[in-house]
Amino acid sequence: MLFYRRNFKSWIRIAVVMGIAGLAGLVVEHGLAAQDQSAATAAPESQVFTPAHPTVWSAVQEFFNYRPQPVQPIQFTHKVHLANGLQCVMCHVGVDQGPDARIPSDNFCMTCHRVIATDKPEIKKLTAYFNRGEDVPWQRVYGFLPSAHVKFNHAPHIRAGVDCSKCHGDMTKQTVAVRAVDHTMGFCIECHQQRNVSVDCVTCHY
Amino acid sequence: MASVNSIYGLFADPDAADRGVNALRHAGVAQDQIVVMSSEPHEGHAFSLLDHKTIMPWLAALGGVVGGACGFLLARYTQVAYPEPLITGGMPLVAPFPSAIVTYELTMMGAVITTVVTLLITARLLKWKQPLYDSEISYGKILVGVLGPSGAARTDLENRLRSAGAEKIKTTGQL
Amino acid sequence: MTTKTPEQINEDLLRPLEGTSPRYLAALTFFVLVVLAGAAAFLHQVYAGLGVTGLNRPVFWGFYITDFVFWIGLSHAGTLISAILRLSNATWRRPVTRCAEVITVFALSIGAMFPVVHLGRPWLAFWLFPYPSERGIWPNIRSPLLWDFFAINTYLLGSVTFLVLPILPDMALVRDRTTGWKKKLYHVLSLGWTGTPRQWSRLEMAMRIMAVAVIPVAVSVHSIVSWDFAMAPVPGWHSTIFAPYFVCGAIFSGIAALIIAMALLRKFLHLEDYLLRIHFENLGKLLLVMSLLWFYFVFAERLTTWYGNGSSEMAVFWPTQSGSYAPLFWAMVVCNFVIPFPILAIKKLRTIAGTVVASIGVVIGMWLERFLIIVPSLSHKYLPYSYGSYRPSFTEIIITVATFAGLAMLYMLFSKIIPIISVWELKAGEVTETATAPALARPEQVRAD
Amino acid sequence: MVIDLDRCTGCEACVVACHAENNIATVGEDQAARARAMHWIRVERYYEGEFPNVKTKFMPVPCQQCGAAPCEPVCPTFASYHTIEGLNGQVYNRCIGTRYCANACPYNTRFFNFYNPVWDKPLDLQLNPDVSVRSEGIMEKCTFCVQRIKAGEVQAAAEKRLVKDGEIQPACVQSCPTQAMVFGDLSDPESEASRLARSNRATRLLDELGTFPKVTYLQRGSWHDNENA
Repeated sequence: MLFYRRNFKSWIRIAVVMGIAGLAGLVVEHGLAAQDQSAATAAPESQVFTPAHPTVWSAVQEFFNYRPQPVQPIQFTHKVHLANGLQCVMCHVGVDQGPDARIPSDNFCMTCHRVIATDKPEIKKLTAYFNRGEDVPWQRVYGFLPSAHVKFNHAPHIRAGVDCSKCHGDMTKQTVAVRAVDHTMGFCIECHQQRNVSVDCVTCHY
Repeated sequence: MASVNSIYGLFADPDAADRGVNALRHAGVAQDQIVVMSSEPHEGHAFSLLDHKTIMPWLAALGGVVGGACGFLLARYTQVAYPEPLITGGMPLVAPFPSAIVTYELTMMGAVITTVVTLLITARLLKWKQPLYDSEISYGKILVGVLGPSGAARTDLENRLRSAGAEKIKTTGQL
Repeated sequence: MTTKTPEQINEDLLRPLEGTSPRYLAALTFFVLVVLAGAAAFLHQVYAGLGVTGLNRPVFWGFYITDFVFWIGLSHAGTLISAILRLSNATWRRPVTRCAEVITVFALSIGAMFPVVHLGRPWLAFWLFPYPSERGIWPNIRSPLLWDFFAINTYLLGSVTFLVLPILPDMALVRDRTTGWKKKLYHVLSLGWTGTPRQWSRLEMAMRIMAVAVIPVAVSVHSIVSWDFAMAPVPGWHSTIFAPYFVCGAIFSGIAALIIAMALLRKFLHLEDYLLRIHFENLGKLLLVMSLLWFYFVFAERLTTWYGNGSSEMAVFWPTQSGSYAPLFWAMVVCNFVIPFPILAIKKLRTIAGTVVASIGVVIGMWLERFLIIVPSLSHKYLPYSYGSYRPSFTEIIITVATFAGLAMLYMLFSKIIPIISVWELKAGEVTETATAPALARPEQVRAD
Repeated sequence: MVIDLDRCTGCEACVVACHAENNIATVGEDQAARARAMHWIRVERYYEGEFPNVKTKFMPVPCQQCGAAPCEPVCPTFASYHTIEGLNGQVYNRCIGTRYCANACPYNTRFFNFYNPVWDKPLDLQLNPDVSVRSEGIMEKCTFCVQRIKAGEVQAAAEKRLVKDGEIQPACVQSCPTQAMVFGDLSDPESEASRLARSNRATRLLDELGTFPKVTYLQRGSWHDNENA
């Protein structure tokens, strides 16, 4: 009754409504599936380590050598510390011993800053980190990209008497460290040649 | 087009075109004023030999020598450019056979490039605004004409072209 | 042919440029879609990694390098054959040369793509260019891949000019016969060609130089492709016969491709009055010679390997003769010799249809030949502990298929833009009478009047 | 390097040590079944004789670090080259993945990253920071633990002395329980490795190809032995 007595126009109307409903259903289902999928892919992604780029965009950025300057959690002033007579190696204690120059823990900072300049807002941030028992999440400034496959060792450079500013710029003028010197391969090779050090590829790339 | 004065005849027959060129010569028109155009090379006809001489093969050979020299220098330089010798497979730094191959390929590339450049320059190509042209050439006609004739010689030239067998006589510019 | 007037020739040969049929559009769409599928497959490969191919250790080269050698080989159809015919002044060449040269340019471009397609990190392919950088490291001239780079670029440049130079007069022809935006386009494309005797003689001279230059380049290109293999100490590769063997195979597959292309053009562009049986017959004879030569090379190569009986060589030899690769090997012999030889040797069978059948066999056979040179050798390298095998993946197959569609697509587009048979050369060939006109009066003689 | 085949028991400790030291990815079952497994050193197993009198022979095969290596000149970008010290260097960042070197290598000791390697967390924490992690499309191979060689040289330079024989050991040599492997400087005639390489039990793998491999295998019953007897 309801079905076979309808005329052509109303059949079309039914078809249109059902079509729209179907499409809407598809959209909703697709959204749900996408959510499912993102949940499914996001979870294992956090559980594996891979040198692959997280996104195509990041790969493109790296290809064109685009690296934004990092934003540090605390506006640490190298300028002030150096002006107050500190030396690089006082904090970066590993620099003449191994590959990594090392950044001191907030524990080390607090040896002075329990008493010095405690009212400054940046020091308050530091104290907050310290009180929570957390390390300050410093962002990497230099460092070679993983795709450069460079293994840099600080110690031999310090032993050879290379000035820190050669690679890091004049720290007496910087607050947080910025990428003041472009660490291209040409930069490394030039200095190695001047100092008559090996420029064999596997000296750095392995 | 209209800015250039010219008189030209359109010929259907290449032999008649030959006669037309001769007629213009006899009228005292200088060599570089005579213009011939055709949609085929018409090899074997006398007018096809106009401006025949060229040093293109010698230029191509020279280009080849220059290309080869560049090739060898490139092969040599790129192998010794890095401050420390990049030895591979126990080969000498400037390995003879590979350098010879690169030298050879760049010799050929030099010759090809020189030939093309010579062609473009000496055949006066890449000039899209030609002073004189008639699209009837593409329908099989041969154009024989005079660039920049004096107004006084107009009827004489027209008659000479017509008697040589021109099917049509056209003029451009103010005559 | 002699009954055609120049005007009829113009009409016939310029007709394909004037309009498109629905059938043409449908075919073009189909080929474009296949090419897009290939492009998508390549992007997928770049995104996911080369693991989507069937390559493995020790078979690090598979379909892509097979395609590379095959397409570079196919490119010897045009420029080489056309140059030889030009230099030997074979009059029957006139309708054949351009459609042959087009195959060269397109097949070479497609072939040159494959070394990039097969790279693990194709976005760094620009390191093959010798350009100065602050690293101070240049490409390694000692690598056969660099020889490839130089040879293919030289050959590509040479064959593009070889194709383009004789097109200029035809561009002028089209320019004069069209109107509107097309006239402007062809006006630019003709580079201002007017057809003065000066231009004609320079063009003639340039073509002669190019023909002389391009033949040794073509030979060197395929020799160098063969040296990609012969330089490596891999059993079955490290052979002195490879360079001539590859050049012969390249010309062989090139002629076959040319015959197929000509047959298709003849049918679809209605060029029955221009591409005659004699063209197919003459090319068929060339194909026959190359088939015999190919068989001779294969025999010589197999004989020396078998007689030498080196253990590592025989480990490659037997799988191809009677082992897992034997079906492919014998299919290759059938396609390259058993089918084409009788067809081409018996005059009655050397028809248009006959040569096309033989050519299809040769194209398939030569593809198999390239595959059989690469894969069995790599899968049986010296230490039996690392023997392997190879099975192509869907990605590799789709990219291979897409390149064939790519050639068809480029060819179809080209034939819509440029007359596929050289109009002026054909017309020039029509003129058979020798000049009887009086020689030009010398300028000094005129002055004496 | 010298490898005494008579001492090798085929325990594959060297393979495991190499994986751990050099951040070599395990590709998983599927990929391994497709012959894409990566082992910079592998223990080849050969059987002699008819059942039941079967003898098993083991042969650890790392990169042979050939003196005239076929893999080096074929690389178009100098990713594969000869170092000043005589190693076959493989510069990962320079590799564009033509895989030509792997084809040219008669020993099949070069490995290609068909996919990006993956480590389940927290296994990535055991990655060696002194060795870079290779990504997709890069060829890799045994380096004779060049990171250890470099570290040894840096240490010796800091102490203002020369590197002592036996001071530097690659992971495979260090881990070999039967001490079948000896690593040393072949250009120093006094080193233990040089001494063993001159032994009349010495053979080299596929010596007839003229690659001048720097790995020497010691074994009894070689034709050298018969000649001298």
